[in-house]
Amino acid sequence: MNLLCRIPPRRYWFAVCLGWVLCCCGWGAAGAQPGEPVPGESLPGPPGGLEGVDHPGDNGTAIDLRWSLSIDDRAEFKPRRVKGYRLERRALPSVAGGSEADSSTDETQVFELPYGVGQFVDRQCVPGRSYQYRLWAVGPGGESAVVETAGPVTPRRQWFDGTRTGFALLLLAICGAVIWFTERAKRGKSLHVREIAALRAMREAVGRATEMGRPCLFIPGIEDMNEIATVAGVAILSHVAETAADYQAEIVVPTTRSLVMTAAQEAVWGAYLKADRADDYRPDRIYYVSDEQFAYVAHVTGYMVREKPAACFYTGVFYAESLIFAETGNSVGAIQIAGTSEATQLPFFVAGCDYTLMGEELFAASAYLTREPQQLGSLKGQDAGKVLAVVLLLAGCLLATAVEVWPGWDPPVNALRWLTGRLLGGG
Amino acid sequence: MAWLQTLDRRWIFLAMLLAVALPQLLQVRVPEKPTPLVLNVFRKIEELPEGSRVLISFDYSPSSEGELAPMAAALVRHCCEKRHRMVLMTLWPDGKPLVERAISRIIEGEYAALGLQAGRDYVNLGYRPGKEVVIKTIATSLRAEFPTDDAGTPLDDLPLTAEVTNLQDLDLLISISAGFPGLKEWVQYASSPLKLPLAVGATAVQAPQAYPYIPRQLLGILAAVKGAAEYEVALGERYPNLAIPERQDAVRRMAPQLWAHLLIIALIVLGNVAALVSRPRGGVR
Amino acid sequence: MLRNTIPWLIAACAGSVIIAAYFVPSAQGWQDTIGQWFEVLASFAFVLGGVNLAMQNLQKISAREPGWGYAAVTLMSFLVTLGVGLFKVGVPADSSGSRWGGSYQAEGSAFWWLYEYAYNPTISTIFALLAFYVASAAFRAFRWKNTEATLLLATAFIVLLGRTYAGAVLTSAIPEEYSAFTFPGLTTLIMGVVNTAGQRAIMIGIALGVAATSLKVLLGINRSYLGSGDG
Amino acid sequence: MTTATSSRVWWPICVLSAAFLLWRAAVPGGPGMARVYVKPAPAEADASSAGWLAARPDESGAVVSPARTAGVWVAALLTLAIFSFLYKDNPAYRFAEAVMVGVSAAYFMVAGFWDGLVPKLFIPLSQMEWGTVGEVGRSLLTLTPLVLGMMLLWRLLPRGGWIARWPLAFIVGTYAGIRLLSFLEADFVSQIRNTIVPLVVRDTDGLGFDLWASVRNGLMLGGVLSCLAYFFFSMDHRGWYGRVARVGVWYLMITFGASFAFTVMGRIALLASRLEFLFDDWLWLIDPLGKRPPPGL
Repeated sequence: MNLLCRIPPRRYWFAVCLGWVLCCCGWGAAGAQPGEPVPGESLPGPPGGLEGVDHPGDNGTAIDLRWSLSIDDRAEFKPRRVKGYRLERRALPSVAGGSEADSSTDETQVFELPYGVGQFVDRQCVPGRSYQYRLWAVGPGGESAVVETAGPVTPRRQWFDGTRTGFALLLLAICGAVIWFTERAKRGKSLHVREIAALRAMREAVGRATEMGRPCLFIPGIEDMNEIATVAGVAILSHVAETAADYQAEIVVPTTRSLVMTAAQEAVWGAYLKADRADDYRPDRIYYVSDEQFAYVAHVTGYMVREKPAACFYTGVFYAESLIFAETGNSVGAIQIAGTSEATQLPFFVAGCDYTLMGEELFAASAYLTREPQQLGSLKGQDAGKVLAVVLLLAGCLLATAVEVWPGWDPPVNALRWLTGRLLGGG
Repeated sequence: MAWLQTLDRRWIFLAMLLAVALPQLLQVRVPEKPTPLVLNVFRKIEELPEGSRVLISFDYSPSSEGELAPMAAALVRHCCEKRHRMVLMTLWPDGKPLVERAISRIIEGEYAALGLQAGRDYVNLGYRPGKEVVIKTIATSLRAEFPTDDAGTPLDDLPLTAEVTNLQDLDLLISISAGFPGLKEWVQYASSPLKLPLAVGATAVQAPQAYPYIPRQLLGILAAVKGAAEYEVALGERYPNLAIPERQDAVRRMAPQLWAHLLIIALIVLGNVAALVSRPRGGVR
Repeated sequence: MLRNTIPWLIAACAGSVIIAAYFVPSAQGWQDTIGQWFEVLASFAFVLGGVNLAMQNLQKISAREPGWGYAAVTLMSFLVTLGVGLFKVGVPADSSGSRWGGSYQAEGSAFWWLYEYAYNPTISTIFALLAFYVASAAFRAFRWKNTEATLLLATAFIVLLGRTYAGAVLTSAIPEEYSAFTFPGLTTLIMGVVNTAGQRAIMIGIALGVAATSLKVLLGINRSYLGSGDG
Repeated sequence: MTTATSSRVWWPICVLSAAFLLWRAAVPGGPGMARVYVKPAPAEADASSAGWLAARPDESGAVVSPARTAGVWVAALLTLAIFSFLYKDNPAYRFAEAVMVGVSAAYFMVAGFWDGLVPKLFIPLSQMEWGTVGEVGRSLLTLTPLVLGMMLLWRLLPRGGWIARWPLAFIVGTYAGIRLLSFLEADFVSQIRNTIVPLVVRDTDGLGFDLWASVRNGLMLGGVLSCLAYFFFSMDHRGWYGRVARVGVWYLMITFGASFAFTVMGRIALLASRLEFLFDDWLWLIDPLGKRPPPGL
């Protein structure tokens, strides 16, 4: 269809009609119908060197094709002498024992490609089947001679996606670091981590609520359990609930997803059990409001103004409601502690709340709160990831600088290409 | 100055109401000039050959309509002017009526004279639940998520989509995004792995998050009403028929913006004056 | 065992399989299948949530708790919306003469009316309240206290001005070659350099946090969502 | 303000507003505000579209739609009820809040049913076949979400609610895998790749060095590194390390200030569009989009 796009508007209708006629005639069978030559125009030169190879690291459904452009396919020629290319694919009869899929595919198929393009990935192949390709240029003067692939091309199924090797290495390094530090911590190696003020304040906030005889409000974000920030928020909830159970403070958790409600009920129940106060647990304090963000916000702000909670905790994923919560909570005089993985909402929490866990700190919080060695081990793993990031950044920037300063010198160019293209380029 | 310290915030609310309402009632207009990030998007659409396939995803809900509808309208108008063929969809469940409204108001309303036809010049794919998974799926197979368009016609029966296998067959992706799933997911699962040109319209909140993706994964951003207003001005310069107030919704909306911004700046200054004069110990936080 | 260990094993196996599948070309579609399942499960979750909402409000009404009248309003609007939506009340008939073929939110239907005139205006109005809260937060929080607060204040000030025509007018006397020092120029610099650097560091940090938390889920260190109480 | 003075101020305001609304809406020959006009859908339109379409008042065949006019009133009054929360919590707001929660929860249930369960579960279930091994496998896959969903709904029964932990664990586990990959790939790897920039940049002519671009790149790299230093958990923020982390905090504060200010614009736009609804569609005080013929015609 790209070809039609380039036809001047007044010929558009004609082109559409022609397209329909071609479709109806089943224009695939014998290749495309020859274009109507415009008098006085010469035929475009043919494209050159059509090569087809199996697309690497895939499920065997794609073939990479490459060719050199027709000599008439140049931007200087106005009007264009080449309007596009047509690529014809012919599926060869499969060797004995072909699967059912073979017979269902079209024998030949034609792809319309725009001018100035020298490569194409045919993603509609059947694994293990052989294909023959033919290519020619199309211009106002007609169609060029045809070039063919040297032999049949067969797409193969691979078991490992080679383009993702670099990413696999990084994944192994980061996950390996987390697991290694966790294991080391299990064996009793003591680990030091810095202070985070917001986490110290959590206990105090619950204490204050108890003294004032007012509830603690916990908002586990507004996203579902498929967000890891919500999982981290629920982990924090279980600690806050334990403290609350300990102090016999009331904790209220309105949720915007019923899966989160389920998880929060489980977490709070577990916390009350652990604090040995199972009798005080009230499941109706952890309830579903509505999946709609702002209906939920309307309910929560209304609740805040009426019940005046003494401590508000916001952890998880937040969007626009962050500021509504923070301002309303502030107006009722609550201590507010927030943590979110949404970079866009951090400013509002920083401006509106007493303490804010910024980004990564949210995910570190449950480790700090439990002080369990395994959890602290995972923090060390996160730090190892940051060291890796710093090393990659410094190495990359130094290489990029070297490339810029000594443009003709090959080693840094190759190293940079490996770093950004292979190690950081996958996926 | 003591009154500033104890100022009831409802006075601030009242001032804000007036700052926004008065310019609207008096219908004030302020001038505007397109900035490079907006021009990048404008030029891309302008330079695409006529009839290119452009995907526009309305990834927002009515709650952000005030901010995003003008830029959606401007982009759709530009595509109509250039006779680009539009594939419209949404990743938000309540975005479906917004797509339908854009079609009935702009494609079939303002541009009724062009006789643009559903299925040939534009396709409404509607909404599919699945959030970012939808993007990932259509990156490899459009039909796996959208076997039919919103009206239930198989994609193979529509001239526009008959030859579209996946996102790679499109010439430009546009996401008008108010959050998740939105621009970040389009970058993560479409423009970044497939190396496809992606332009985004974003709410003001989303926009700062988009800057890190420029220029490799994003070609430009229309940020909030200001971005839309700049786009409308750019459109108006190129197509004088669009330089009329009815087609410059965002430009009109910039007047309340200006006054409200000035109010907030004044409030910041006042807040600091109050703090300096009375020299409180501790502070607010 | 059934309540705690098996759920963890389910989580661990499912997660590990998904990670491994990412590197096997023929299994790369599994993530999409999971996504589809999640959609279905989320639809079931709406039912769970809806029933929970109805139960809470019924309880409030029957116990005559303070504000039970509002609970009745919630329950009524919930049941009415659910009824007209599920039964497609007022949906124009399609070519076969039945309303079941039409979209549940077709223009003119009762559900469409509720969406257009009750759902949509209320949620956008709640959203619009933010304009007021932004103003009061600006007044309250942007104070000249220490270096950090001052940087926050100064940046907000510059960007606010830079995002309007006022900023362009105020610094229009600055010659073209120093355009980086106009308000719009400074805004672009802040957004393009400092904001980008900050955002990137936050994103890298969050990615590591997500990775570590995910691993804790898969390794069974974090089982709080299953109620085992151990963080 | 005491309740007595408050009601003394508010009653006259309410009465005056009501009189104003009555004049604008109901008095014959008045502006006739808030009316919504519709016209029959053209005959050639396909039958699946609505029977009535929105129309301009001066179009031929346009009639007032009572349902849509009532809708505009409902929407306007709900809008005002919510704005009233800014003054203080009051019955009107509580009513609007109750309506919102009820309608929206049901909206999501209905959307989940027609857009989620029907196409993604019921239709595949109705197409299940059990002939060959492949078909049995596919059918089992189709049944899986049904089983998971049923386990989740088990929670509504009085006993055995813990079974809902299984589907919950399945979702948390699979998404732990999915997010681990996607965040590391899209945020960790690609943000590092995007930050790899030369610290010395050549001029476009390739002869000298572009000082400004070099400084920008240096500031950017320095910012990312110092912010990462701030997030580092293993070291206390003391000595030289504390100073680096402090620079990181400065970067973060500037980032937050910029994000905050950027956001202001969007928030005001939202307010403006709500007020526009009140002024334009309801009160008919302004008509920026030319939806109605000018008054007096």
